[in-house]
Amino acid sequence: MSTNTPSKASNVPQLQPVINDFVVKFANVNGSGSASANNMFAKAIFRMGIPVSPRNIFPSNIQGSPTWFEVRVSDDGYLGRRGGQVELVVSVNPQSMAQDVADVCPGGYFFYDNTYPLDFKLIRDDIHYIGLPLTEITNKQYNDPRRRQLFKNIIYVGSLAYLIGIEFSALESVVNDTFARKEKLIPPNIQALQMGFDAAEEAYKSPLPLQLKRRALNEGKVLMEGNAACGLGAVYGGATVAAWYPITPSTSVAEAFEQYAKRFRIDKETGEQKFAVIQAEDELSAIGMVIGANWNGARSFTATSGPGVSLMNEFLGLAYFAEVPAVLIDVQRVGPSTGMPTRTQQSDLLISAYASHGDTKHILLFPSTPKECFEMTADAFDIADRMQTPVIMLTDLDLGMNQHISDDLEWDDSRQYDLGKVVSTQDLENMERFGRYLDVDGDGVTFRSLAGAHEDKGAFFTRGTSRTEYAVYTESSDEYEKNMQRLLVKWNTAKQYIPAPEIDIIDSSHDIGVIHYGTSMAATEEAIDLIAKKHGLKMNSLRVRAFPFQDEVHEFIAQHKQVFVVEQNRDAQLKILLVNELELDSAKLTPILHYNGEPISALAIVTQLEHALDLKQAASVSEQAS
Amino acid sequence: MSTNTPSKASNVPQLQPVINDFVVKFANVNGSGSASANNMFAKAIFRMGIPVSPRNIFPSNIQGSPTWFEVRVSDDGYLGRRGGQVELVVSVNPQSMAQDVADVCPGGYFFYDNTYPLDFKLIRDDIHYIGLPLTEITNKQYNDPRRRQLFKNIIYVGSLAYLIGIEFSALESVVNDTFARKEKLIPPNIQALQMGFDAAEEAYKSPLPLQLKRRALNEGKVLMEGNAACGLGAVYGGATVAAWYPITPSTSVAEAFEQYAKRFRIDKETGEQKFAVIQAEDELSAIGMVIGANWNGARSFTATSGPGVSLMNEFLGLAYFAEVPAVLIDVQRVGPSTGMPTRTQQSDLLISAYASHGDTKHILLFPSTPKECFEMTADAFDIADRMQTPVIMLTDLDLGMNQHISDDLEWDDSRQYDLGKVVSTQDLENMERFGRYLDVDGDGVTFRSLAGAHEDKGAFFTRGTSRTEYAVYTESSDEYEKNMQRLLVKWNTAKQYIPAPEIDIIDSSHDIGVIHYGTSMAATEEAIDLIAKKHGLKMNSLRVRAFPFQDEVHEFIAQHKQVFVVEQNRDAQLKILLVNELELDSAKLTPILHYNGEPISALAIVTQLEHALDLKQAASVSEQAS
Amino acid sequence: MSFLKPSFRHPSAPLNTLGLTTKAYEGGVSTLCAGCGHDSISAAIIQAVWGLNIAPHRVAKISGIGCSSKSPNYFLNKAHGFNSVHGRMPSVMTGANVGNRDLLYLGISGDGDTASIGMGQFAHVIRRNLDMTYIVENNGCYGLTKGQDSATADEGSISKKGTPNPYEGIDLVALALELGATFVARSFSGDKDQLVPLLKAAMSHKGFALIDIISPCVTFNNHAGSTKSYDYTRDHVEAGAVMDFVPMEQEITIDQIKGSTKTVSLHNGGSVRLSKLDDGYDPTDRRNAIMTLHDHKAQEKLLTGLIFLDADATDFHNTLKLPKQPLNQLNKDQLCPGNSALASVNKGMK
Amino acid sequence: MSFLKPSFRHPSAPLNTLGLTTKAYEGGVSTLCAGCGHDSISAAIIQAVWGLNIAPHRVAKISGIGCSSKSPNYFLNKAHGFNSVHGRMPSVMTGANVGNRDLLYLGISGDGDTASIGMGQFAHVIRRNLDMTYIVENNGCYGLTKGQDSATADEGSISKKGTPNPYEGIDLVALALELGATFVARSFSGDKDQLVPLLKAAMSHKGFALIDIISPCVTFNNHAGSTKSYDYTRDHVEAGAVMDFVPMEQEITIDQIKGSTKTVSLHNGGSVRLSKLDDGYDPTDRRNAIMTLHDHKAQEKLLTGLIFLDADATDFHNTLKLPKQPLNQLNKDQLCPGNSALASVNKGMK
Ligand SMILES: Cc1ncc(C[n+]2csc(CCOP(=O)(O)OP(=O)(O)O)c2C)c(N)n1
Ligand SMILES: Cc1ncc(C[n+]2csc(CCOP(=O)(O)OP(=O)(O)O)c2C)c(N)n1
Ligand code: SF4
Ligand code: SF4
Ligand SMILES: [Mg+2]
Ligand SMILES: [Mg+2]
Repeated sequence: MSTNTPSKASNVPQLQPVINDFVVKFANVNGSGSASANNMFAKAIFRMGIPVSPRNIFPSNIQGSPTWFEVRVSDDGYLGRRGGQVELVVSVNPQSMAQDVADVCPGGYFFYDNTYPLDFKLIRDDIHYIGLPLTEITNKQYNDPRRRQLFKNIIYVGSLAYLIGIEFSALESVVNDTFARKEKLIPPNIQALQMGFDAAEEAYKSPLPLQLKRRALNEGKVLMEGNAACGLGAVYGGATVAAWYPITPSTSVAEAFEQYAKRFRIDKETGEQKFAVIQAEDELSAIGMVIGANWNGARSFTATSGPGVSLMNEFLGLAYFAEVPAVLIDVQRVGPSTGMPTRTQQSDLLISAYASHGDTKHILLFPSTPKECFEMTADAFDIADRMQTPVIMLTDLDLGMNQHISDDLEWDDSRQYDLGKVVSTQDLENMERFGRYLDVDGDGVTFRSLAGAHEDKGAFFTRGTSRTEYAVYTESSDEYEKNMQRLLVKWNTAKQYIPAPEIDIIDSSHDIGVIHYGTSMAATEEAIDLIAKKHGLKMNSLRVRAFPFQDEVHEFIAQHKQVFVVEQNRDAQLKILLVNELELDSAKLTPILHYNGEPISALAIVTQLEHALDLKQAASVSEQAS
Repeated sequence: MSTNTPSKASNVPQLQPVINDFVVKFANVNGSGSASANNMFAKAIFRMGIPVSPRNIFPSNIQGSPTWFEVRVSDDGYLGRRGGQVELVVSVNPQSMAQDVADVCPGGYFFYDNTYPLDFKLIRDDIHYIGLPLTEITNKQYNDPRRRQLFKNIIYVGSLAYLIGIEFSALESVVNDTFARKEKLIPPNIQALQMGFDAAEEAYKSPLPLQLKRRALNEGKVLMEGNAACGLGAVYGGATVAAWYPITPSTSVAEAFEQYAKRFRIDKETGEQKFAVIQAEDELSAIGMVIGANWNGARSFTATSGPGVSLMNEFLGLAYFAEVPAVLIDVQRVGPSTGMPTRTQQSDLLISAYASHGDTKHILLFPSTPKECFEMTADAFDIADRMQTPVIMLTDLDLGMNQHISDDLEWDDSRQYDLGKVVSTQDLENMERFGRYLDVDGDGVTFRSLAGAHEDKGAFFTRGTSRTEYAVYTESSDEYEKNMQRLLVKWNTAKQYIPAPEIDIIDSSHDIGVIHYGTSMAATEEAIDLIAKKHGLKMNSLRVRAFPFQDEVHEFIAQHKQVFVVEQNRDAQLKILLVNELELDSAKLTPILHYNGEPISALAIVTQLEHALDLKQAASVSEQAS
Repeated sequence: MSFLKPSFRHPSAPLNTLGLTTKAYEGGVSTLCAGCGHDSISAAIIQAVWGLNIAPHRVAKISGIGCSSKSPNYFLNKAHGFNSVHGRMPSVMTGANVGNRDLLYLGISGDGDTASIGMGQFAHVIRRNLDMTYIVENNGCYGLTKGQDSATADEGSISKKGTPNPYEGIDLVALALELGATFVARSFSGDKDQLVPLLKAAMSHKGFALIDIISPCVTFNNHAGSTKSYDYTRDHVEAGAVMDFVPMEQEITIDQIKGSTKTVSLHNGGSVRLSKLDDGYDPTDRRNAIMTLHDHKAQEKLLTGLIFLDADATDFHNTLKLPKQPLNQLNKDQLCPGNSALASVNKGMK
Repeated sequence: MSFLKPSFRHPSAPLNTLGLTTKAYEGGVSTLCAGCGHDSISAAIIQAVWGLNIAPHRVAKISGIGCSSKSPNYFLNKAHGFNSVHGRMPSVMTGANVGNRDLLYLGISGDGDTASIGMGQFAHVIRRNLDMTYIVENNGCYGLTKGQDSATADEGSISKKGTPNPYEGIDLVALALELGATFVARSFSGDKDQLVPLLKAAMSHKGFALIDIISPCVTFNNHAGSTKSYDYTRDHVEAGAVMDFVPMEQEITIDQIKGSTKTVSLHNGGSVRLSKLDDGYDPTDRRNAIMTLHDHKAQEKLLTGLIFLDADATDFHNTLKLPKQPLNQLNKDQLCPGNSALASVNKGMK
């Protein structure tokens, strides 16, 4: 193994042989075509039936900057980030080599292009170096510089197939599917894979102790990006108008909606499109269009990220008060506008929950998986129509733009769209007087009429407030107050229409509870397992799936002596919502926070829990895992 | 008294004679010139040395809709709204008569124009009617319809002078000052006053039991609108660039700044203006200009109301992260954008405190009086420069657009502007390397350099995040996190630069505390007095003057068994901030809320306190007061 | 005006083909100032919609914020309306319009609402050629916030405060022409004879129709020195191409009739008959329209009437290839691909 | 480009009057794609500022968000810069500029940043005639968000996805002319010979100067079928008035020199010498500029060069009557009226 490596130390530690439980990190240059090769790598592992979770960590530019692709495999099905150093780094970017070398765990492997010698500063004596002359191979094989660059990526995947045991047939099947429509690209790709495989086999007599073995753990599962699932969910949920403005990391939601709508919603004969996708001039316009369409009874949504939500505040307030449905998907990213737009965070909870000046509260949904992205997006339209208010789905870059293993998507064909309380022409005909803001049944939700419904009745001038229950203009303080109180009744009503929390009780003594949401789920669940394994401490957990919080959330917190709230922001934003809305003692909830822009890892959570619970600190989860 | 009234009942209750302690409410049509007559009324009372607080309740249109002017006089110096029915209604608007009749307390007076007979539906048998033929008088006296309308207002003021004892000389002095520059308007105004006086004297042999008596309680005081005080504060605070977009109720802040600046900042010789007032194309642009000017070291501010704050969210987030000073004055109004723009509320706390997506917190200031508007506006520039972050002053329509009695404004001429940590050319020259975001002294605030300061050093590219302490581009997660933590340190530092709370301890047992802020002050103080008088229950109070909250606030809450938080919004927004930021038990704080768009009254607070404290409910404070 | 309108109608009041008098097209009692130009525009809208024989409930009225934006309350009570947020009428309009193509869409805005905070949305709704009538009730000031200069105030026009406006006014007509608007007109609230047929034509145009209507603010911008007062406008107006709206549908081509008259069929019904100006002004030529506008401006004249018309451009519904059936009427079976389709989607992600 | 630039300079590299080589005007290493038009513009800016003998730290660079808006990082490292928010550069610029009139202000924006989200601020900064140079790095697409069509994309231009753009593109030059901009130019990132003098002239103009620069996005909009590719642009460019920037100050009037040449003095220094087009094109005539632009467009030609110039309009500093001394340098004594003045204020409110 060490023949070809620059490692001088003879006693480099050796990793224990391990199957389907390690992390591989690719260090690439963006815009160099590495993404498709890396995806091929992950997909092949998926097809081997092994739980795998790939994550892209990419810069905010288009070409030439460092980008990483971290792939975790885990027979135990842990799909969050593990944290800590990794077992294998595949280094294809000279810019970031120092950092990439440092990323390898003791005994781990640094795979690199040894066409040129490695800088001596990059030599550690506790890791293994695997050099292959990638540049030399591609220069020999290809003339065109672009092909050299592209196939270099495929070649290293081929080498990995040999080194860590990816089934070649799995790679082949991925190549076949990827290029199903450009068939002539298949043979050269297979050939490049083979070249990589052969080169590695020739250079290194035996594969690494990190090995992949076929499993059958991915039956009934797909590998999918959350954004695509959202787009598809909007198609299934009956959205007809998507209005959006490009912004990373939400752009692919609108794009997916358009693609799926083109696939499923174009009339074959007439070419008519039963949907409209409008690239608006900005986010203010996008949400305005959404409100306009929903006002007219056409289901409509927008997708954006934090800066867009900030800009949409005024309109969201209007929709809250005027009681117009709207669906907004916020794929969260880091902090400010000129910040780190390609990094992930869960930091838009406050701005979303209380968007707009004045007293407002908005329904939030927190999906954790692509399947939930699909389902909750579809549900969001029912909830928005039923409650006549904006519904904001908070996903994030990690969920939206990375591929995640998820259960197969399903749809109940008997399901009907819940359009909520809309009066028909006949209803109006039968009515003596229509009261747009009149609460006839005490749930705080009033009937609405749509434009054009009736020649004489039902028309009204939509405004924020300043109107009676019959939508007649008034500036009466009493009417204003009554209306505001009704909105609180409606807020309560919403609880029965939104997704319930997911509760996992494994400790009947109810000492410690952990609350989490969204993309913190996988890492939190793993952390809970690890704490149980390491310290024998069992913790119950609750995954919040929506805001306002239902009684179950309140009960869970009440039941436990101490409750941790895991989230990916600095200011403990979910905790703030919990304390406010459930009127809790702030001290009851201990924040576990992670907000550096990388997806949260199990290690980060374990470390903080151990500290907070005063448990003997583990040396490193990574050690234990490998 | 009843000779001329339509009242049929002979046993109309009689009010006890009362001096300087009652409420007069004028019901007018807006655009009819009543405002200046009503102001004349209030100002004359002010000049009689009597504590007076006038409040306009006006509609969101320009002409022809109902508008009210409520004037409270109180020897005890209670300057908030009292609440309940009023002793005297002056009815000059047929549209709102039914409501206005209902507004009179039993035994009270309804003053109206009896040129035409009163609708019998408006006759109550428990109040007194005072009719004067205002229309007849004006029709006889004036030919021009506009003059008829305008002088009708002056005439009823004259009548009131007789009925409730306004010193005629006080009225004359107000007229003289009002028309100092249009002298020929003085005699006809005096004449109209006299006509009203005479007509009332003739019709009613004796004045009402509600009487005004000269006092000397307004020494060292002015009668002033909060918005004017803000504008003046900005001139004193050294603001040079005001960028704004018209919006009720904040428009007069920018207008006052411009007027005062024109008075004090134009170079007599050159005509050069040492200030810039820019009417921007919208609020996004206004705040952008403010940030641009402050980035360049020119003190700059904007004034707006809720809708504007909503629109400014993205920019406020940028300023927070990029650490650019900015001053924003939010004159709060009710709820949504098409809502009740001419009504008051304190409902922009949440949107202001956490403005922008991402993890952000903003410094807030809460003035309660015009004097504080003046001082805090001036202070805001020091704080913003010192902390390099936006400072948002939250005033409201009640404070901003109504005249309030306030202590004389003062300025310490030895005071210097605190420009905060700005490196000079010489500093840069002496420095090896300038670190824009390097915390050299641990307070979280870093030195900034201004454009053009040095030919070689100090220049940097301002961005939200993605940079090292030396402002070099990086997407490092560690750098990001470190920066975010420093911002928290800075947040803490801010506490020592912002106004301290005002604490009033009258109960050493510390059972009950009341927290209030802004325009809830006067009514809260009165309510505390009333509860003490009626129930013998003493309560301590704390007036919050800024966010983040200082230790004193925490201590005050900790010291008390139960704490009420009085505010003018539905969702208990200050309470939310208190619970979150001080990590309290939500149950410790009981909200006392008022949010119907009218300024909060002592009665509203007393009623809720009595209910919450389970005190025997008083029949009505108004009864007691009158 | 806050006076009640008499509810009595003469029994012989004329009926349109739907059997309705104009009464069926009225709105609530106006709360605008007596004499406000906006009220005249409301009256003209009532006339136009009535005259087009469109049932009032088939109209949607959408506005931003301002005195002008309140005015939809004062016409077509039987139509749904939306008083949205300041400057954003075009986006709400676009969503509503795409969501249900079967209504007649009237967008009501002010010069503040459009030319300052709403400038971006104005430009982009034009670019999409949305099938709507965009009415700017242009008084050169912010009425509702008490009379500040707006961006359409002319340079040198004296404000209520007495100061001359230092900035060149934005000419929304010129801008719309430059941005590719397909129907561009200007009128004056005081000229009902011109305004009503223009409104009818605009409403019959399939695509974006702008009518910039000078509509004096009697309270804040009707004094001497203002270039948006009744007097000034009357003195400086110059009608461009004389235009008739011809209600019946005619062929969709452009015919030259008798040399000086031209008829343009409008795709939503009716047609426009133009009597050209002596100097050969032809409102179907964009370049020419822009030039004529500039020439009038240079002479301090306000060109009114139909300034440009392109009846054949693709409107937004067609650009989007929308079905004839409005999107808001499509049901689950038409929209939801169902579980079987999901199976194929799942398969693609294995 | 992520390659390090050689730090070695030839010792005889030319010096400007400040004794600086262009090296003193450089920025950080570009992270834009190799071949991106924006990098050429950065190079031209370096040349221009150096050539004008302006010390780099006397410049302020302000931008919005986009690849273009990142580019200020890649020139004039010694100047302060501000990468603000998307579409709002003009407002930040306005505040900065009013706050300190003593710097040279370069606003860098993209077509997305300006023509969509930034349309309103673009229009209004023009209206104010702010003394700045506004550079649009126009590639017809949203580079940083991966290539969506922008509002300047021409109708029919094929996107990276392969679909033709259905909307007419917004011509920022035409719009700026209509909005009253006082210096309007267009150029091409690939034509340094034209661009550098244009930049110098723009920076020397006292007032608002727009340069709309076609700057191809090699990654998303440089393919066949795109009308913003290098090839297409090269094939369709047509230079308008030939222009020289003449550095020394000359008299402030417009002189006709030898019939076909005209010199316009710029108030911030230097002057522009124009060789007029054969057909009498005169970039000091706004109406003519608009027409010429329309005519070129009709022929699918891209008119470049200095398109319009009005050197004498009042700039924003003068409109505001600002003092010569920058506002940010006024001290307390100049700004604060002091306690005695307050006494009189108090008196007025008794
Ligand atoms: C976001 C926002 N900013 C400011 C306002 C305040 N505002 C209300 S109406 C108006 C101007 C209206 O002017 P215009 O559109 O010309 O209408 P007009 O009243 O003149 O008819 C403004 C600035 C607002 N409602 N919302
Ligand atoms: C409010 C907001 N919306 C959207 C974005 C995402 N965004 C970043 S750059 C960009 C477009 C840039 O296009 P352009 O200005 O043409 O610059 P280019 O990259 O083409 O040079 C967008 C939409 C953002 N940063 N902020
Ligand atoms: S203020 Fe002006 S625009 Fe508003 S209603 Fe009155 S006259 Fe009309
Ligand atoms: S994506 Fe396009 S605009 Fe952006 S750097 Fe690359 S080539 Fe330039
Ligand atoms: Mg207006
Ligand atoms: Mg671009």
